[in-house]
Amino acid sequence: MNITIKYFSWIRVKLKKSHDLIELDKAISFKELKNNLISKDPIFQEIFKDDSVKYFLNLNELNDNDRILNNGDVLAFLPPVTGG
Amino acid sequence: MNITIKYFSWIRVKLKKSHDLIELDKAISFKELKNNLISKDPIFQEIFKDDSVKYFLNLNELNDNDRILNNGDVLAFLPPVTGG
Amino acid sequence: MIKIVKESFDLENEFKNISSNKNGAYSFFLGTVRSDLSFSNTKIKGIYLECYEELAISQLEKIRLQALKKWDLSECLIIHRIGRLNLGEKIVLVITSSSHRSNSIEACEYVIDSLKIDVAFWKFHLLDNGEKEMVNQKNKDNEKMLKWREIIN
Amino acid sequence: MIKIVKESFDLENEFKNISSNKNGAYSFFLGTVRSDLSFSNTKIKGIYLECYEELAISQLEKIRLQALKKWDLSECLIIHRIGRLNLGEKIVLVITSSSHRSNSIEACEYVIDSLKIDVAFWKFHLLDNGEKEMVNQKNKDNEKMLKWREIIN
Repeated sequence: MNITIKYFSWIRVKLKKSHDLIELDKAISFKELKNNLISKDPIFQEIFKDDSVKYFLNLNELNDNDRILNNGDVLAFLPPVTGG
Repeated sequence: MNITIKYFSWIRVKLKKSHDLIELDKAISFKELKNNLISKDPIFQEIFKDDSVKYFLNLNELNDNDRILNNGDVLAFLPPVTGG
Repeated sequence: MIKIVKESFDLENEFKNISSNKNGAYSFFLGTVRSDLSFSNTKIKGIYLECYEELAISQLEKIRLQALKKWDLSECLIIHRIGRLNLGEKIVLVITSSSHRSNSIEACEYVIDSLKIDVAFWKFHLLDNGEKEMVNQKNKDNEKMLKWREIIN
Repeated sequence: MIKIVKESFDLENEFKNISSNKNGAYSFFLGTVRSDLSFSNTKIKGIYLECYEELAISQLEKIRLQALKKWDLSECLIIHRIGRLNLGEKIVLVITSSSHRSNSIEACEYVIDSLKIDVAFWKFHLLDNGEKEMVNQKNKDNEKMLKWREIIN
Protein backbone atom coordinates (compact mmCIF):
# COMPACT_ATOMS: atom_id res chain seq x y z
CA MET A 1 0.00 0.00 0.00
CA ASN A 2 1.03 3.61 -0.64
CA ILE A 3 0.70 6.76 1.41
CA THR A 4 1.55 10.24 0.09
CA ILE A 5 2.98 12.81 2.50
CA LYS A 6 2.99 16.48 1.50
CA TYR A 7 5.37 18.95 3.15
CA PHE A 8 4.86 22.70 3.35
CA SER A 9 6.70 25.87 4.36
CA TRP A 10 9.73 25.36 6.63
CA ILE A 11 9.16 21.60 6.70
CA ARG A 12 9.44 21.46 2.90
CA VAL A 13 12.52 23.73 3.02
CA LYS A 14 14.17 21.67 5.77
CA LEU A 15 13.47 18.32 4.08
CA LYS A 16 14.36 19.78 0.65
CA LYS A 17 11.33 18.06 -0.88
CA SER A 18 7.63 18.79 -1.27
CA HIS A 19 6.34 15.23 -0.83
CA ASP A 20 7.13 11.59 -0.20
CA LEU A 21 5.50 8.44 -1.48
CA ILE A 22 5.73 5.86 1.30
CA GLU A 23 5.32 2.18 0.43
CA LEU A 24 4.16 -0.09 3.24
CA ASP A 25 3.55 -3.84 3.56
CA LYS A 26 0.58 -3.39 5.88
CA ALA A 27 -1.69 -0.75 7.34
CA ILE A 28 -0.05 1.16 10.20
CA SER A 29 -1.14 3.86 12.63
CA PHE A 30 -0.15 7.52 12.34
CA LYS A 31 2.06 7.02 15.40
CA GLU A 32 3.87 4.09 13.77
CA LEU A 33 4.35 6.16 10.62
CA LYS A 34 5.90 8.97 12.70
CA ASN A 35 8.35 6.48 14.25
CA ASN A 36 9.19 5.11 10.81
CA LEU A 37 9.95 8.61 9.53
CA ILE A 38 12.12 9.49 12.56
CA SER A 39 14.15 6.28 12.12
CA LYS A 40 14.85 7.28 8.50
CA ASP A 41 15.63 10.96 9.16
CA PRO A 42 16.07 12.55 12.61
CA ILE A 43 14.80 15.88 11.24
CA PHE A 44 11.30 14.44 11.74
CA GLN A 45 11.92 14.44 15.50
CA GLU A 46 12.08 18.24 15.33
CA ILE A 47 8.91 18.42 13.23
CA PHE A 48 6.88 16.17 15.54
CA LYS A 49 8.11 18.03 18.63
CA ASP A 50 6.73 21.33 17.25
CA ASP A 51 3.24 21.82 18.70
CA SER A 52 2.37 24.42 16.09
CA VAL A 53 2.56 21.88 13.24
CA LYS A 54 -0.84 20.56 12.12
CA TYR A 55 -1.52 17.28 10.32
CA PHE A 56 -4.19 16.79 7.69
CA LEU A 57 -5.37 13.42 6.40
CA ASN A 58 -7.26 13.61 3.10
CA LEU A 59 -7.99 17.33 3.73
CA ASN A 60 -9.28 16.83 7.30
CA GLU A 61 -7.33 17.72 10.40
CA LEU A 62 -5.85 14.66 12.09
CA ASN A 63 -5.43 14.70 15.87
CA ASP A 64 -5.57 10.96 16.59
CA ASN A 65 -2.17 9.25 16.73
CA ASP A 66 -3.85 5.84 16.64
CA ARG A 67 -5.64 6.55 13.38
CA ILE A 68 -4.91 3.70 10.94
CA LEU A 69 -3.65 4.89 7.57
CA ASN A 70 -5.07 3.30 4.45
CA ASN A 71 -3.82 2.74 0.92
CA GLY A 72 -4.02 5.99 -1.09
CA ASP A 73 -4.23 8.24 1.94
CA VAL A 74 -2.78 11.73 1.55
CA LEU A 75 -1.18 13.11 4.68
CA ALA A 76 0.02 16.73 4.92
CA PHE A 77 2.35 18.40 7.42
CA LEU A 78 1.43 22.08 7.88
CA PRO A 79 3.31 24.76 9.80
CA PRO A 80 1.20 27.76 10.98
CA VAL A 81 -0.30 29.45 7.93
CA THR A 82 0.59 33.01 6.92
CA GLY A 83 -1.57 33.86 3.91
CA GLY A 84 -3.69 36.89 3.20
CA MET B 1 -28.17 93.89 3.27
CA ASN B 2 -28.82 90.47 1.73
CA ILE B 3 -29.12 87.02 3.22
CA THR B 4 -29.39 83.86 1.15
CA ILE B 5 -31.44 80.96 2.49
CA LYS B 6 -31.01 77.50 0.94
CA TYR B 7 -33.74 74.86 1.30
CA PHE B 8 -33.21 71.11 1.04
CA SER B 9 -35.17 67.86 0.85
CA TRP B 10 -38.80 68.08 2.03
CA ILE B 11 -38.40 71.77 2.90
CA ARG B 12 -37.40 72.52 -0.70
CA VAL B 13 -40.27 70.35 -1.97
CA LYS B 14 -42.80 71.97 0.37
CA LEU B 15 -41.69 75.52 -0.44
CA LYS B 16 -41.34 74.68 -4.14
CA LYS B 17 -38.04 76.55 -4.27
CA SER B 18 -34.39 75.80 -3.53
CA HIS B 19 -33.42 79.20 -2.13
CA ASP B 20 -34.49 82.72 -1.20
CA LEU B 21 -32.63 85.98 -1.34
CA ILE B 22 -33.84 88.07 1.60
CA GLU B 23 -33.28 91.82 1.54
CA LEU B 24 -33.20 93.58 4.89
CA ASP B 25 -32.85 97.20 6.01
CA LYS B 26 -30.80 96.28 9.05
CA ALA B 27 -29.06 93.36 10.74
CA ILE B 28 -31.50 91.07 12.56
CA SER B 29 -31.21 87.99 14.74
CA PHE B 30 -31.92 84.46 13.53
CA LYS B 31 -35.04 84.51 15.74
CA GLU B 32 -36.30 87.70 14.09
CA LEU B 33 -35.66 86.21 10.66
CA LYS B 34 -37.71 83.14 11.63
CA ASN B 35 -40.62 85.40 12.67
CA ASN B 36 -40.31 87.34 9.39
CA LEU B 37 -40.50 84.14 7.39
CA ILE B 38 -43.50 82.82 9.32
CA SER B 39 -45.35 86.08 8.76
CA LYS B 40 -44.81 85.73 5.00
CA ASP B 41 -45.66 82.01 4.74
CA PRO B 42 -47.16 79.88 7.55
CA ILE B 43 -45.39 76.78 6.16
CA PHE B 44 -42.31 78.05 8.03
CA GLN B 45 -44.14 77.43 11.33
CA GLU B 46 -44.11 73.72 10.49
CA ILE B 47 -40.42 73.82 9.57
CA PHE B 48 -39.34 75.60 12.76
CA LYS B 49 -41.46 73.29 14.91
CA ASP B 50 -39.60 70.23 13.56
CA ASP B 51 -36.77 69.41 15.99
CA SER B 52 -35.02 67.25 13.40
CA VAL B 53 -34.31 70.21 11.12
CA LYS B 54 -30.80 71.64 11.42
CA TYR B 55 -29.66 75.14 10.51
CA PHE B 56 -26.28 75.99 9.04
CA LEU B 57 -24.85 79.49 8.79
CA ASN B 58 -21.96 79.79 6.33
CA LEU B 59 -21.37 76.01 6.53
CA ASN B 60 -21.35 75.88 10.36
CA GLU B 61 -24.20 74.54 12.45
CA LEU B 62 -26.24 77.32 14.02
CA ASN B 63 -27.89 76.67 17.39
CA ASP B 64 -28.13 80.22 18.72
CA ASN B 65 -31.42 81.96 18.02
CA ASP B 66 -29.93 85.30 19.05
CA ARG B 67 -27.12 85.12 16.50
CA ILE B 68 -27.09 88.33 14.45
CA LEU B 69 -27.13 87.77 10.70
CA ASN B 70 -24.80 89.82 8.52
CA ASN B 71 -24.81 90.96 4.94
CA GLY B 72 -23.84 88.10 2.61
CA ASP B 73 -24.60 85.35 5.11
CA VAL B 74 -25.74 82.02 3.70
CA LEU B 75 -28.23 80.19 5.85
CA ALA B 76 -29.35 76.62 5.07
CA PHE B 77 -32.33 74.61 6.36
CA LEU B 78 -31.49 70.89 6.48
CA PRO B 79 -33.81 67.98 7.21
CA PRO B 80 -32.11 64.78 8.50
CA VAL B 81 -29.64 63.59 5.88
CA THR B 82 -30.03 60.26 4.05
CA GLY B 83 -26.98 59.87 1.82
CA GLY B 84 -24.65 56.92 1.37
CA MET C 1 -9.46 62.71 -1.63
CA ILE C 2 -13.12 63.76 -1.74
CA LYS C 3 -15.24 63.74 -4.90
CA ILE C 4 -18.91 64.55 -5.44
CA VAL C 5 -19.77 63.51 -8.98
CA LYS C 6 -22.63 62.93 -11.41
CA GLU C 7 -20.85 60.20 -13.43
CA SER C 8 -20.00 56.68 -12.29
CA PHE C 9 -16.47 55.58 -11.41
CA ASP C 10 -14.24 52.54 -11.92
CA LEU C 11 -13.09 50.66 -8.81
CA GLU C 12 -9.76 49.62 -10.28
CA ASN C 13 -8.94 53.19 -11.33
CA GLU C 14 -9.88 54.62 -7.96
CA PHE C 15 -7.73 52.02 -6.22
CA LYS C 16 -4.77 52.80 -8.50
CA ASN C 17 -5.05 56.50 -7.69
CA ILE C 18 -4.41 55.90 -3.99
CA SER C 19 -2.32 52.72 -4.00
CA SER C 20 1.18 52.79 -2.57
CA ASN C 21 3.82 50.18 -1.68
CA LYS C 22 3.77 51.34 1.92
CA ASN C 23 0.25 49.92 2.35
CA GLY C 24 -0.61 46.29 2.91
CA ALA C 25 -4.34 46.79 3.45
CA TYR C 26 -7.20 48.51 1.63
CA SER C 27 -10.81 48.44 2.81
CA PHE C 28 -13.62 49.45 0.50
CA PHE C 29 -17.24 50.14 1.14
CA LEU C 30 -19.41 50.46 -1.96
CA GLY C 31 -23.07 51.44 -1.69
CA THR C 32 -25.33 50.81 -4.69
CA VAL C 33 -28.96 51.44 -5.61
CA ARG C 34 -30.91 48.48 -4.26
CA SER C 35 -34.13 47.34 -5.91
CA ASP C 36 -36.43 48.51 -3.15
CA LEU C 37 -40.09 49.04 -2.43
CA SER C 38 -41.62 52.50 -2.17
CA PHE C 39 -43.86 53.34 0.80
CA SER C 40 -46.85 52.57 -1.42
CA ASN C 41 -45.27 49.12 -1.91
CA THR C 42 -44.45 49.46 -5.61
CA LYS C 43 -40.96 48.78 -6.93
CA ILE C 44 -38.79 51.85 -7.28
CA LYS C 45 -37.07 52.50 -10.61
CA GLY C 46 -34.09 54.40 -9.25
CA ILE C 47 -33.12 57.13 -6.81
CA TYR C 48 -32.43 60.84 -6.90
CA LEU C 49 -29.66 62.27 -4.75
CA GLU C 50 -29.79 65.88 -3.63
CA CYS C 51 -26.74 67.52 -2.09
CA TYR C 52 -25.64 70.77 -0.46
CA GLU C 53 -22.30 70.44 -2.16
CA GLU C 54 -20.17 73.03 -0.36
CA LEU C 55 -21.33 71.81 3.04
CA ALA C 56 -21.05 68.12 2.11
CA ILE C 57 -17.43 68.60 1.01
CA SER C 58 -16.54 70.34 4.25
CA GLN C 59 -18.32 67.65 6.31
CA LEU C 60 -16.63 64.84 4.36
CA GLU C 61 -13.23 66.49 4.73
CA LYS C 62 -13.73 66.65 8.50
CA ILE C 63 -14.69 62.95 8.69
CA ARG C 64 -11.76 62.05 6.42
CA LEU C 65 -9.24 63.94 8.58
CA GLN C 66 -10.61 62.33 11.76
CA ALA C 67 -10.23 58.88 10.18
CA LEU C 68 -6.71 59.56 8.84
CA LYS C 69 -5.56 60.66 12.29
CA LYS C 70 -7.39 58.19 14.52
CA TRP C 71 -6.48 55.09 12.46
CA ASP C 72 -3.12 56.28 11.11
CA LEU C 73 -4.28 55.80 7.50
CA SER C 74 -2.14 56.44 4.44
CA GLU C 75 -5.15 57.62 2.46
CA CYS C 76 -8.91 57.88 2.64
CA LEU C 77 -10.91 58.34 -0.55
CA ILE C 78 -14.60 59.24 -0.50
CA ILE C 79 -16.68 59.48 -3.69
CA HIS C 80 -20.41 60.25 -3.62
CA ARG C 81 -22.70 60.45 -6.64
CA ILE C 82 -25.51 62.99 -7.05
CA GLY C 83 -28.51 63.25 -9.37
CA ARG C 84 -30.57 60.43 -10.89
CA LEU C 85 -29.27 56.89 -10.50
CA ASN C 86 -30.73 53.66 -11.87
CA LEU C 87 -31.07 50.37 -9.98
CA GLY C 88 -27.70 48.74 -9.38
CA GLU C 89 -25.70 51.92 -9.94
CA LYS C 90 -22.91 52.93 -7.59
CA ILE C 91 -23.84 55.62 -5.03
CA VAL C 92 -20.89 55.89 -2.70
CA LEU C 93 -17.35 54.55 -2.39
CA VAL C 94 -15.05 54.74 0.62
CA ILE C 95 -11.50 53.39 0.40
CA THR C 96 -9.15 53.47 3.38
CA SER C 97 -5.54 52.30 3.23
CA SER C 98 -3.07 51.45 5.96
CA SER C 99 -0.08 49.25 6.73
CA HIS C 100 -2.13 46.69 8.63
CA ARG C 101 -5.68 45.56 8.08
CA SER C 102 -7.52 46.28 11.34
CA ASN C 103 -6.98 50.04 10.95
CA SER C 104 -8.26 50.25 7.40
CA ILE C 105 -11.29 48.07 8.20
CA GLU C 106 -12.41 50.00 11.27
CA ALA C 107 -11.77 53.39 9.65
CA CYS C 108 -13.78 52.44 6.55
CA GLU C 109 -16.77 51.51 8.70
CA TYR C 110 -16.45 54.76 10.66
CA VAL C 111 -16.41 56.86 7.48
CA ILE C 112 -19.51 55.27 5.92
CA ASP C 113 -21.40 55.33 9.24
CA SER C 114 -20.57 59.02 9.71
CA LEU C 115 -21.45 59.89 6.13
CA LYS C 116 -24.89 58.31 6.57
CA ILE C 117 -25.89 60.60 9.41
CA ASP C 118 -23.66 63.68 9.20
CA VAL C 119 -23.30 64.69 5.55
CA ALA C 120 -25.67 66.87 3.52
CA PHE C 121 -27.10 64.34 1.05
CA TRP C 122 -30.78 63.46 0.68
CA LYS C 123 -32.13 60.41 -1.09
CA PHE C 124 -35.45 60.15 -2.94
CA HIS C 125 -37.03 57.06 -4.48
CA LEU C 126 -37.98 57.50 -8.13
CA LEU C 127 -41.42 55.99 -8.69
CA ASP C 128 -43.02 54.61 -11.85
CA ASN C 129 -45.47 57.51 -12.05
CA GLY C 130 -42.56 59.95 -12.30
CA GLU C 131 -42.87 61.17 -8.71
CA LYS C 132 -40.15 61.34 -6.08
CA GLU C 133 -40.63 59.95 -2.59
CA MET C 134 -38.38 61.09 0.27
CA VAL C 135 -36.32 58.41 2.03
CA ASN C 136 -36.30 58.71 5.84
CA GLN C 137 -33.24 58.58 8.06
CA LYS C 138 -32.87 55.31 9.93
CA ASN C 139 -32.84 55.27 13.72
CA LYS C 140 -30.33 52.43 13.77
CA ASP C 141 -27.84 54.61 11.85
CA ASN C 142 -28.11 57.28 14.52
CA GLU C 143 -27.77 54.74 17.31
CA LYS C 144 -24.66 53.25 15.73
CA MET C 145 -23.12 56.72 15.51
CA LEU C 146 -23.47 57.19 19.26
CA LYS C 147 -21.12 54.21 19.68
CA TRP C 148 -18.51 55.84 17.42
CA ARG C 149 -18.75 59.10 19.37
CA GLU C 150 -17.29 57.24 22.36
CA ILE C 151 -14.27 56.31 20.20
CA ILE C 152 -13.76 59.59 18.29
CA ASN C 153 -13.21 62.59 20.64
CA MET D 1 -16.88 32.13 -5.58
CA ILE D 2 -13.35 31.02 -4.64
CA LYS D 3 -10.32 31.51 -6.86
CA ILE D 4 -6.66 30.70 -6.29
CA VAL D 5 -4.70 32.29 -9.11
CA LYS D 6 -1.20 33.19 -10.32
CA GLU D 7 -2.30 36.25 -12.33
CA SER D 8 -3.58 39.56 -10.99
CA PHE D 9 -7.23 40.60 -11.15
CA ASP D 10 -9.25 43.77 -11.84
CA LEU D 11 -11.41 45.11 -9.00
CA GLU D 12 -14.10 46.50 -11.30
CA ASN D 13 -14.43 43.17 -13.14
CA GLU D 14 -14.61 41.17 -9.93
CA PHE D 15 -17.29 43.50 -8.60
CA LYS D 16 -19.31 43.21 -11.82
CA ASN D 17 -19.21 39.41 -11.59
CA ILE D 18 -21.05 39.39 -8.27
CA SER D 19 -23.11 42.59 -8.45
CA SER D 20 -26.89 42.39 -8.28
CA ASN D 21 -29.74 44.87 -7.89
CA LYS D 22 -30.85 43.13 -4.71
CA ASN D 23 -27.71 44.35 -2.91
CA GLY D 24 -27.19 47.81 -1.52
CA ALA D 25 -23.84 47.12 0.14
CA TYR D 26 -20.49 45.66 -0.89
CA SER D 27 -17.47 45.43 1.40
CA PHE D 28 -14.04 44.73 0.02
CA PHE D 29 -10.80 43.85 1.69
CA LEU D 30 -7.73 43.99 -0.52
CA GLY D 31 -4.34 42.87 0.77
CA THR D 32 -1.24 43.93 -1.17
CA VAL D 33 2.52 43.35 -0.94
CA ARG D 34 3.83 45.99 1.46
CA SER D 35 7.38 47.30 1.19
CA ASP D 36 8.66 45.61 4.31
CA LEU D 37 11.89 44.85 6.10
CA SER D 38 13.35 41.37 6.29
CA PHE D 39 14.50 39.99 9.64
CA SER D 40 18.02 41.03 8.70
CA ASN D 41 16.62 44.56 8.28
CA THR D 42 17.07 44.85 4.54
CA LYS D 43 14.19 45.85 2.26
CA ILE D 44 12.35 42.94 0.69
CA LYS D 45 11.86 42.90 -3.08
CA GLY D 46 8.65 40.90 -3.11
CA ILE D 47 7.00 37.82 -1.64
CA TYR D 48 6.49 34.20 -2.55
CA LEU D 49 3.19 32.51 -1.71
CA GLU D 50 3.05 28.77 -1.23
CA CYS D 51 -0.29 26.97 -1.08
CA TYR D 52 -1.79 23.53 -0.47
CA GLU D 53 -4.39 24.25 -3.10
CA GLU D 54 -6.91 21.44 -2.57
CA LEU D 55 -6.97 22.05 1.18
CA ALA D 56 -7.04 25.85 0.83
CA ILE D 57 -10.07 25.66 -1.46
CA SER D 58 -11.94 23.43 0.97
CA GLN D 59 -11.01 25.69 3.92
CA LEU D 60 -12.03 28.85 2.02
CA GLU D 61 -15.31 27.26 0.96
CA LYS D 62 -16.09 26.45 4.61
CA ILE D 63 -15.35 30.03 5.72
CA ARG D 64 -17.39 31.39 2.80
CA LEU D 65 -20.42 29.25 3.65
CA GLN D 66 -20.23 30.26 7.33
CA ALA D 67 -20.16 33.92 6.32
CA LEU D 68 -23.02 33.58 3.79
CA LYS D 69 -25.21 31.96 6.44
CA LYS D 70 -24.28 33.95 9.53
CA TRP D 71 -24.55 37.37 7.83
CA ASP D 72 -27.23 36.52 5.26
CA LEU D 73 -24.97 37.57 2.38
CA SER D 74 -25.96 37.51 -1.28
CA GLU D 75 -22.44 36.60 -2.31
CA CYS D 76 -18.94 36.20 -0.96
CA LEU D 77 -15.98 36.23 -3.34
CA ILE D 78 -12.49 35.23 -2.23
CA ILE D 79 -9.47 35.47 -4.55
CA HIS D 80 -5.96 34.59 -3.38
CA ARG D 81 -2.80 34.83 -5.46
CA ILE D 82 0.06 32.31 -5.35
CA GLY D 83 3.66 32.35 -6.55
CA ARG D 84 6.05 35.32 -6.81
CA LEU D 85 4.58 38.80 -6.29
CA ASN D 86 6.33 42.16 -6.53
CA LEU D 87 5.94 45.08 -4.12
CA GLY D 88 2.51 46.69 -4.40
CA GLU D 89 0.89 43.69 -6.12
CA LYS D 90 -2.50 42.39 -5.01
CA ILE D 91 -2.38 39.30 -2.78
CA VAL D 92 -5.93 38.71 -1.64
CA LEU D 93 -9.41 40.10 -2.29
CA VAL D 94 -12.56 39.47 -0.28
CA ILE D 95 -15.88 40.94 -1.43
CA THR D 96 -19.09 40.42 0.54
CA SER D 97 -22.47 41.70 -0.59
CA SER D 98 -25.73 42.15 1.27
CA SER D 99 -28.88 44.27 1.38
CA HIS D 100 -27.63 46.43 4.24
CA ARG D 101 -24.14 47.52 5.09
CA SER D 102 -23.47 46.23 8.61
CA ASN D 103 -23.73 42.59 7.44
CA SER D 104 -21.34 42.95 4.52
CA ILE D 105 -18.82 44.88 6.64
CA GLU D 106 -18.71 42.42 9.54
CA ALA D 107 -18.68 39.37 7.25
CA CYS D 108 -15.79 40.77 5.19
CA GLU D 109 -13.70 41.23 8.32
CA TYR D 110 -14.55 37.71 9.50
CA VAL D 111 -13.49 36.19 6.18
CA ILE D 112 -10.10 37.92 6.03
CA ASP D 113 -9.40 37.25 9.72
CA SER D 114 -10.25 33.56 9.26
CA LEU D 115 -8.20 33.28 6.09
CA LYS D 116 -5.15 34.66 7.90
CA ILE D 117 -5.08 31.90 10.47
CA ASP D 118 -7.02 28.97 9.03
CA VAL D 119 -6.14 28.58 5.35
CA ALA D 120 -3.17 26.71 3.88
CA PHE D 121 -1.08 29.58 2.48
CA TRP D 122 2.50 30.39 3.50
CA LYS D 123 4.27 33.66 2.81
CA PHE D 124 8.00 34.13 2.23
CA HIS D 125 9.90 37.40 1.84
CA LEU D 126 12.03 37.53 -1.30
CA LEU D 127 15.41 39.03 -0.44
CA ASP D 128 17.94 40.86 -2.60
CA ASN D 129 20.40 37.97 -2.45
CA GLY D 130 17.82 35.67 -4.08
CA GLU D 131 16.95 33.88 -0.84
CA LYS D 132 13.51 33.35 0.68
CA GLU D 133 12.76 34.11 4.30
CA MET D 134 9.74 32.58 6.03
CA VAL D 135 7.13 35.00 7.44
CA ASN D 136 5.86 34.08 10.90
CA GLN D 137 2.23 33.91 12.00
CA LYS D 138 1.18 36.84 14.14
CA ASN D 139 -0.10 36.26 17.66
CA LYS D 140 -2.58 39.09 17.36
CA ASP D 141 -4.21 37.35 14.39
CA ASN D 142 -4.78 34.27 16.52
CA GLU D 143 -6.09 36.30 19.42
CA LYS D 144 -8.54 38.13 17.18
CA MET D 145 -9.82 34.79 15.88
CA LEU D 146 -10.72 33.69 19.40
CA LYS D 147 -13.17 36.61 19.52
CA TRP D 148 -14.84 35.46 16.28
CA ARG D 149 -15.16 31.90 17.62
CA GLU D 150 -17.59 33.28 20.23
CA ILE D 151 -19.74 34.64 17.39
CA ILE D 152 -19.49 31.75 14.90
CA ASN D 153 -20.69 28.37 16.31
